[in-house]
Amino acid sequence: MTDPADSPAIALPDDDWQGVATAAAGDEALYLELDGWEGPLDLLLDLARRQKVDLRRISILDLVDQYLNYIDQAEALRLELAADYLVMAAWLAYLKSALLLPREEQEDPSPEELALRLQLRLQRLAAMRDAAGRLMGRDRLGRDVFGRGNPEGLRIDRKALWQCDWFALIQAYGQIKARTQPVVHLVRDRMVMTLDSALTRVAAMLGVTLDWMELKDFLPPHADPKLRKSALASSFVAALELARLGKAEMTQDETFGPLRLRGVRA
Amino acid sequence: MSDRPDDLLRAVEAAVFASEQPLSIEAISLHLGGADVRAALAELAEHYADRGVHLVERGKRWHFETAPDLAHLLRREREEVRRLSRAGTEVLAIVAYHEPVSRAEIESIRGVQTAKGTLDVLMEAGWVRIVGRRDVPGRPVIYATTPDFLTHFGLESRRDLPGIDELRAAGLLDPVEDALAAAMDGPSAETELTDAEEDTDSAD
Amino acid sequence: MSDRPDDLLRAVEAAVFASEQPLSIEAISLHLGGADVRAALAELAEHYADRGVHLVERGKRWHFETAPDLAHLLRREREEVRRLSRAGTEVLAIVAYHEPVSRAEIESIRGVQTAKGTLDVLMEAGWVRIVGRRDVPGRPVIYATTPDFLTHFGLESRRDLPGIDELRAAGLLDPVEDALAAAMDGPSAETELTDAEEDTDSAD
Repeated sequence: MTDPADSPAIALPDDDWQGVATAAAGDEALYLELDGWEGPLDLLLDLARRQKVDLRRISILDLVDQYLNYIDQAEALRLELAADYLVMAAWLAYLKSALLLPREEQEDPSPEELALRLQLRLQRLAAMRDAAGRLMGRDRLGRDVFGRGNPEGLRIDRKALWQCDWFALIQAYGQIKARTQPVVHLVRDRMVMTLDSALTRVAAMLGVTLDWMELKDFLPPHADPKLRKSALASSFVAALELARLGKAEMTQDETFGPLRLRGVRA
Repeated sequence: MSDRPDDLLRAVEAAVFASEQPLSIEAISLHLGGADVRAALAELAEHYADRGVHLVERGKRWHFETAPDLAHLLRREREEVRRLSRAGTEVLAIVAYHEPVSRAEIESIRGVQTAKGTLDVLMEAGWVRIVGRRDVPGRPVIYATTPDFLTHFGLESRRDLPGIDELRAAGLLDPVEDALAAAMDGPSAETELTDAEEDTDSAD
Repeated sequence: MSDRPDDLLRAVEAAVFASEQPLSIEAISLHLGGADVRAALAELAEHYADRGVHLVERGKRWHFETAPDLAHLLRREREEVRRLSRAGTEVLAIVAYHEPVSRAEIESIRGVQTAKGTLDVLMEAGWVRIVGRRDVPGRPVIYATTPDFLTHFGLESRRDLPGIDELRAAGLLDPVEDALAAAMDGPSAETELTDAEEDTDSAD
């Protein structure tokens, strides 16, 4: 791999954490804090830093040994270890044995790749930890530098600019008028044939003939179309009434077919 | 521009700037290890005298404030376009067609109680003003439209407001049914129209 | 001591001085009737560079603050700045150097789950905000820093983050997978590195 430029960001001072509190409470369910370590990767990074070599040149085998020793010690002290630490220990033990096995028996992914992956992760975590330390060490507003203590403030006075247009105005007036006008309901005088006159007319016509007649033949001829509707309705009701009284018979061959009726002689 | 101010001057400047209250000479001095800050304050006050910010002493306490001649910059008016509400439009229309008109009269024409705020908004907008009191018991305030109203709505005079028959011709009387509209062609509509027109004329 | 600063300069000085928040160039200009204030800001920044109070730009917004070298005099009992947990500082750094970044990405760098409260504290402080969702399955929320973050830490822009150029050049801001791919296959590794460097250049 190409040699990355030497950078202060990945140089690893022993302690750049002064002034930073230890991990917040409330995370206990997720990991056990061993002397303030936040998880196995954090512990590994700390062990790596103790080797005092550049993380890019660190011996992963040494690191694995140190981690496994640490876990052994913790178990010897009967410290309860979070599952994360044990999972990492198991994985590192596997990695160690794979690194020590002859090359031909390697599976995919190769142990070298796994070791490199771990190394890269440690580098990234170290870089961010270092960056965090440098960020926190900056001159901070409200701690090292201060804004104006008592600013007058800039004020923005909001003024409403009311909008309404001519059409909305006259439309509103029209609607008030339409709404508040006294409402008068008028029913137009229409020509109707009353039930009584229909009854008289149909009964009289039934007395004249014994043949079946269609209902429409009972309507007054040349009637105004508006009167015709009324006459049809009244004549139909009159026919029903006469049938009920036994004075007429009605027949209809099909639905909506012509309705015929004739008189019944007593 | 000038040579770098000395450290005491800079410290006094920063201390007064950062303080949440005006500071007495003693308080400033206390911050700065007991140094004598009088000369520094005098020099700073002189430096800032021409600037947008002044260092001033008020009741033996020092603070920075913006230059009095720039105070108007610290407030800014922002105009927000707001649409007149339906109720506002109706009340405005009634004032325009019937002015001068009292609030009770507006309510009787609208058939709805008129919230006090509605007339306030119309007065804030500059379209309606109080023109006096009606000479009846209770002496209610009466309202009329303003010249700004005519300007805003593009009217030469209130005579330009369409009459009832024109509104109807434009379909703005918005009847519910044709039959109903036809039925309303009765005598009462005619009367209203005449009233409205008379009002308009007399107001001019 | 010096010739009187012109009116625009004084007005810009007063407006930024009076404001309770850092102001963008647009906001200052709006207060001053739309004037172009860039030159005035540059001149003021230069004038104040030697003084006890500095005019600084942070995330495209301007404000006055006390000179950093006077911190020892002003620090007093004003230790109100919240102390961030170690997890908090790490998460903040990861967001700042990698933004925009999802919670899963933060966790993969730190190797531990991030307690719910950690991001909340950073958002409550006003330093981190949600800027959208990543267009991948699950559409995770992504986080980035705010202008207030830059203001608080005295950064003109994210480019001023300590060591960010070196970190980028060393590939330490790239995902592990990319670095792994680069390291595993030789020739393409060269290409990847070149790409990364080009990215860096174009980003600046």
